[in-house]
Amino acid sequence: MIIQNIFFWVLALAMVGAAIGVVRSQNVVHAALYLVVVMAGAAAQFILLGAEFVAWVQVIIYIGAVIILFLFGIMLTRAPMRGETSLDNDQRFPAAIVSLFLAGVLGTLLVQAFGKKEVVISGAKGEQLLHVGKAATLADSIFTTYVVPFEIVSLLLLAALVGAVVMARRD
Amino acid sequence: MLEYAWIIPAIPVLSFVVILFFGKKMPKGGSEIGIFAVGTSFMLACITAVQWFQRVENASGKSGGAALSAFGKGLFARAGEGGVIVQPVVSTVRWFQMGGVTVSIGTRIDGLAVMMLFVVTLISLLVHIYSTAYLHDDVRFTYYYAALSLFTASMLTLVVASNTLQLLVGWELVGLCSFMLIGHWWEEQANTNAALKAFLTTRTGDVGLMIGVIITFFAANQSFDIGKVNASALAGLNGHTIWLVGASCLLIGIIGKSGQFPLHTWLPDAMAGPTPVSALIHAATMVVAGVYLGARVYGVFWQGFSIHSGGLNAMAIVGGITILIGAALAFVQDDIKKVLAYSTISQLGYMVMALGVGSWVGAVFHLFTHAFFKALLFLGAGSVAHSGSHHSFDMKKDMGGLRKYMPVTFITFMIGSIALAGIFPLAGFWSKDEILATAGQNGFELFTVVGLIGALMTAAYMTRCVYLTFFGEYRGHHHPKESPKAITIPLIVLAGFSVIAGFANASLFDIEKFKQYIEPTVAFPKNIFGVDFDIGLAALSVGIALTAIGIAAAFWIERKELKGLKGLTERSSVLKAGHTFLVNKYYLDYLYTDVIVGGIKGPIARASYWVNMNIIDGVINGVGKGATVIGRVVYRDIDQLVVDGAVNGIARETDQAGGLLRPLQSGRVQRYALMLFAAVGLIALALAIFG
Amino acid sequence: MILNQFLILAAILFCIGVYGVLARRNGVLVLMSVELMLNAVNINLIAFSAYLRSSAGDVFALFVITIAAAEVGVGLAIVLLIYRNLHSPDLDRVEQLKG
Amino acid sequence: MNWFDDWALTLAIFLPALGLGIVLMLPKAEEQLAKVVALGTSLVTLAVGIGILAEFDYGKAGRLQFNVDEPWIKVINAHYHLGLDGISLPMLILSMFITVLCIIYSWNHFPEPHNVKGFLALILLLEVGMNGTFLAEDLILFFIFFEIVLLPMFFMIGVWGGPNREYASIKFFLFTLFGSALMLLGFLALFFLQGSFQIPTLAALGDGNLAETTRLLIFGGLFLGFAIKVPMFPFHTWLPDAHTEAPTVGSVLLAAILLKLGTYGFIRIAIPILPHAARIWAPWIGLLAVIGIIYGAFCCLAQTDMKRLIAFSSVSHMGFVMLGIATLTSFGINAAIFGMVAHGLITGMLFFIGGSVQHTFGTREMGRLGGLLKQAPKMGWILGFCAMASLGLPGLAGFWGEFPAVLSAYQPSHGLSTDAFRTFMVIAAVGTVLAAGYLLWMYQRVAFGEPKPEFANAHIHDVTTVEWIAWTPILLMIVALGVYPDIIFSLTNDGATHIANLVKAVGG
Repeated sequence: MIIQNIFFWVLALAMVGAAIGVVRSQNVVHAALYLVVVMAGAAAQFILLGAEFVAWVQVIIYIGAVIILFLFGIMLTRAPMRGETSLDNDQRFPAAIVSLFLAGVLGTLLVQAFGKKEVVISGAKGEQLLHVGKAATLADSIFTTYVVPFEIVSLLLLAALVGAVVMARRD
Repeated sequence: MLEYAWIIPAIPVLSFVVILFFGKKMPKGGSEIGIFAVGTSFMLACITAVQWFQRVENASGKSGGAALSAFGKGLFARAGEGGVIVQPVVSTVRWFQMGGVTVSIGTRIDGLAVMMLFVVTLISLLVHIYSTAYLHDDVRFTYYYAALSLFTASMLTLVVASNTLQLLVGWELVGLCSFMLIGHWWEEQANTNAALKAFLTTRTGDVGLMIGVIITFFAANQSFDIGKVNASALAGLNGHTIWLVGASCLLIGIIGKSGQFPLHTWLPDAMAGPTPVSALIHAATMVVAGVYLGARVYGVFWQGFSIHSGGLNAMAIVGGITILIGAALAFVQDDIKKVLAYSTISQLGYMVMALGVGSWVGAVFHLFTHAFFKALLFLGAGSVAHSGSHHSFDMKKDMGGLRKYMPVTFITFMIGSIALAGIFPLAGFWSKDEILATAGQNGFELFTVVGLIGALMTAAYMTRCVYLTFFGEYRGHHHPKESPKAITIPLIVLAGFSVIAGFANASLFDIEKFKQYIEPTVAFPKNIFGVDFDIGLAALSVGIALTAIGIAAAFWIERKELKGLKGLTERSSVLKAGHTFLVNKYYLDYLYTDVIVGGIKGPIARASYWVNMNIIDGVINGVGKGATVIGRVVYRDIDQLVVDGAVNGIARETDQAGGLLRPLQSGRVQRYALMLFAAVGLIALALAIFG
Repeated sequence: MILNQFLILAAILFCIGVYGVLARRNGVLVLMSVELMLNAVNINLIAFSAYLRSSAGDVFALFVITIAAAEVGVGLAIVLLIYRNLHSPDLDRVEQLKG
Repeated sequence: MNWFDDWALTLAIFLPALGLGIVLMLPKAEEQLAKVVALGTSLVTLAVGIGILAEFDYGKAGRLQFNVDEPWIKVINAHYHLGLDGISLPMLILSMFITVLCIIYSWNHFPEPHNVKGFLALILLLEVGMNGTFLAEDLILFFIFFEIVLLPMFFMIGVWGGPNREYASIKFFLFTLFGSALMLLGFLALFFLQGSFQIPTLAALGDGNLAETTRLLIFGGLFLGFAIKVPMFPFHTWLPDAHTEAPTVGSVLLAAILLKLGTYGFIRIAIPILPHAARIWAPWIGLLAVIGIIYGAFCCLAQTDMKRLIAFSSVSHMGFVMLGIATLTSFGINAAIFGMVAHGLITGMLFFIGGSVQHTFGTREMGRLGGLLKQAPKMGWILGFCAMASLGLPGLAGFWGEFPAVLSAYQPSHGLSTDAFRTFMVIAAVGTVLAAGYLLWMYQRVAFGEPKPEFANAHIHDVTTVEWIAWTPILLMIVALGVYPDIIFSLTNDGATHIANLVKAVGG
């Protein structure tokens, strides 16, 4: 338990730091790299929570695909690499206030709502108690209960693909 | 034919459609269709009338009273002469069903209906023929005939109606036709104003009719049927008050349609239409629809106004006032049609008064005779305008001395005038006398006096009118000649009727055909007044009329000799004031046009529009604007508090935006998103606190 | 481990994402911030899934990842379009709707 | 024909959607094809409607027929429940009928910015929403269709509208959206308290088991949603703006069908489901209705714009419909449905003419018009005919909406204040005079007199062939309904009596 907690806090700190990096960095490519850190951290958190399959999907899709996409985007839009012009707009201050306020509200509510409820993942002897994150369990769920949404998501992806092509095409 | 009377109005309906769509292609522009259709209707109406007379004869012949009396017991049947009950012939089909009430459409043929069928179709036929000449060159000849057909159809529908709802339908449709025909020459503003005025004024009265029909519907335990309404009214079903209210409302309808005081002002203006239309609609048929309504549902008035108890009642008072004011106004008109129009108002006053004093037969009889001589007078005036004065109706400027040029018109016009003045033995004498006698013998002495004064005035203004038109020197600038045959023949026919019509009910000679054939025997007041011929009264009224003619003739013809009287109105300030008052039609028109209509159209309408735009809409817009203002203020203050000194962007942006009005709608997605998230946070907080 | 530590981490990440969405001018960076928010949501989903012992959360996390990929694709296409039309990826130039 | 019984209503709703799909897939340049497809779809839909007319069991007009009831969203127990009775039948046919005529009228009258494809697609989408609303027997389904209607109309005004279109369309949208939000709240409250979204179930349940305040509040929510749509005074201010700015076809559909969604909602949902509350609300609804009658009429008198005048006249006429509904009697509800159909035909027709006048003269300012009868006599006659029908001339359709409504106010449902309603009756009757006033006044200025100098030498088109095709059916219907009102009354009577009895049963 303690080890897991330690892992958690280390990862959490890294993620928060990297996240702040994403939104504060004055270099676009750096921001993208910070994002990699956050995503990898999130994947690690998933493993902590016993969801291995999702964790690997996270790594493959986010770190593997999405980040590449972002890099392409940065390249294609010739985003300024160094602080030639500010990457931020003029509402930084109100934005900070709003997000802090939101964080406060959310935090308070969460503490009120869930207090000290435990997440039990492994038993006293370290044996795995949780099976919900296993690939087999997930596959069962996806292809039985959630098969219709699954198909719809596939359609959505197709639509997004076509849409992105149509929009980005020069004509 | 009695069961198939629906054919009579159906034929003109058909002819209306045919003329409207094919009339222009016909060699005579559709007039032949109209004449043929109305002619057929007239024939059928005659057949219906004869069959009805036979029915009455059969009833009295067979019965000896006993059997049929028993049959009619409990139906509020009145035993006629010899106790004969003649049921009206009612044939109906289902029209619609709603809320547990089945409303039928159909015909109710009885004496009153056949009399009206005869009058309407006859006069309509004559007017159709007359118009072929009178409107020969008119631009909208075909549409004119279509409208005439529609009018005839509507009036006949009204006449044969078996229930009050159907009556209301016909009633409104004749109003429409009146509108169409008054506004026939719609290029001129004055004509269209007159048309609008006629429609709106009668429609004001129609509110009364509509409510009256509704009240009688409920008072008769949810029935529109005329027989049931009358029977329920006479039985006093659901209490007396409801019938009083119902009768008052119906009276308002009559006032509007039949040009009674104080809604009479549209009728003279309606003379803007072609003259044959004035004859047909505004003298002989449509305007008597009000009187017809009164006669049709007489039970309601009898019960509502407690006519049997004598004294005063609203109906008689309205009629009485109308007689006097109509006649008085007729004196000061220079336009021959206006004289006749005011005379019509006055004569309609007689009819309404007759109903009010319990002289049902008198009212209906006067309606009958008046239709002939007033149509005659109007058509005569039209003939004068057509051939004598070149489409002018101004007696003082363009007429005078026409008797030499237009002998047929002159003679027939004279007959009409004498009949109107009520000189023995022409039609007007008999009917007017019937009314006066009934009033005198049944506790309405006041109205006898009013009637006599009215007779005096009638005789006088008609003398003036005839004198100005036909005597003296010709004052126009054209070449007067006699009118063509299509015009004179209807005049001659009508003159014939004006002479003989009175003998239909000449009580002096014990001819009481109206009492025998026309007066209903079912659902009719049992104790309606009988009347004896009052020879003294008759002599008095004729005497008065003759005196009036004499004085008036002296006044107008012998003006030169009576210098003392000449210019009297100019010299005496009191008389002058009176004259001005009359010329201005009691200023009622000003009240209506300027104060009421102007008020509604102008200030009130504008005010409510203003209220709409500024207050109601303003509140809505105000809420929106207020919200924006609040949002703006809040935003600006918070913005400045937060941003002041920290970020100078806002100020720059505000400047860019060109004012303080627009920071909220920056058009920038992120600005919106900022507000969105702030709002989400606030709502979440609110939910957390209050939830 | 208590549930809340995951949830609060997610909340913090989410709010940082919000800040980024609000304060970043560059379209690509805004999209990245959106990804941050989506990741936070995923953490929530997985945490609840473990807490409630139901695989629904995991399944939805997968859907979210898929949709996030689609969203980035379309979003970048839009940014590209903006860049092509306005010669800059900056979102505050997109203000045609200004009132 | 069992197959037809099961599928007729679904076809009636979704055939236009199919046509919409096809139209959208056509290339933009193929305007002619898009027109043909749209017209074909609407005609086929109308054919389904005629099939329904033929299959309808007139002996049981008071009951729901052609029922379709499938579970839809299980979690909230919402059903795909369609049904048709004598009350919805005339409205459904009217909606199909007017859509066809609108497409015909549009044939060469497409307003700027042309875009035939988009315009036709919106008309078809509107038809989906309208037909669906009249057939839905489930509150959620009803709500969805009710809202679907909003969108195409918003775009129609916002894109094809007049100079002030943005303001008008947003006002229209926000107003109605506000109303429907409260209406949805009412629906949800009903669901949570009564456990169903099914209209027949809820109607059978009544509101006897609800607390007084609760049912009044729920009715209030529904009232706002429907009253804004009707629109009743004082929620009417969106209407003149929307009508003035909307393209002709938009105005016609708005006046002919969309306004009826509100009144239909009262008859179908608010009153049968909440009879107790309806009794309490009725006098106030009646009051607002008569204020609307008089107020709308006064506003008409102040107008100089022909279309705006017709728009305000709608406020006045819908006042009669609402007065009929407020009496909660069989007479009143019958009159209301008749009034809805009649107003749909007549005002729709008036808007058609208004559009054509604008098309030919380029203005709707009555001060600049005049002598229409001289330059375009046929159009002048049709305008006169419609004005007469609109002012409630007996023998034409308008009368049967007006007169029975006034009649019903004499004797409202047992227990309602007779004095109040009789006062309303008199005021409403006075409203008929004002109606005659403003309509004839408009007619005088537009049609009578000589043409104004600026148009004296203009070449003015009289009614075109396309217009004849689109208008003749409406004109014939106006006459047919006016002469033989039983066409509608025989359909509506059973249903209306049933509703009136529901209310009477709970009355004290």
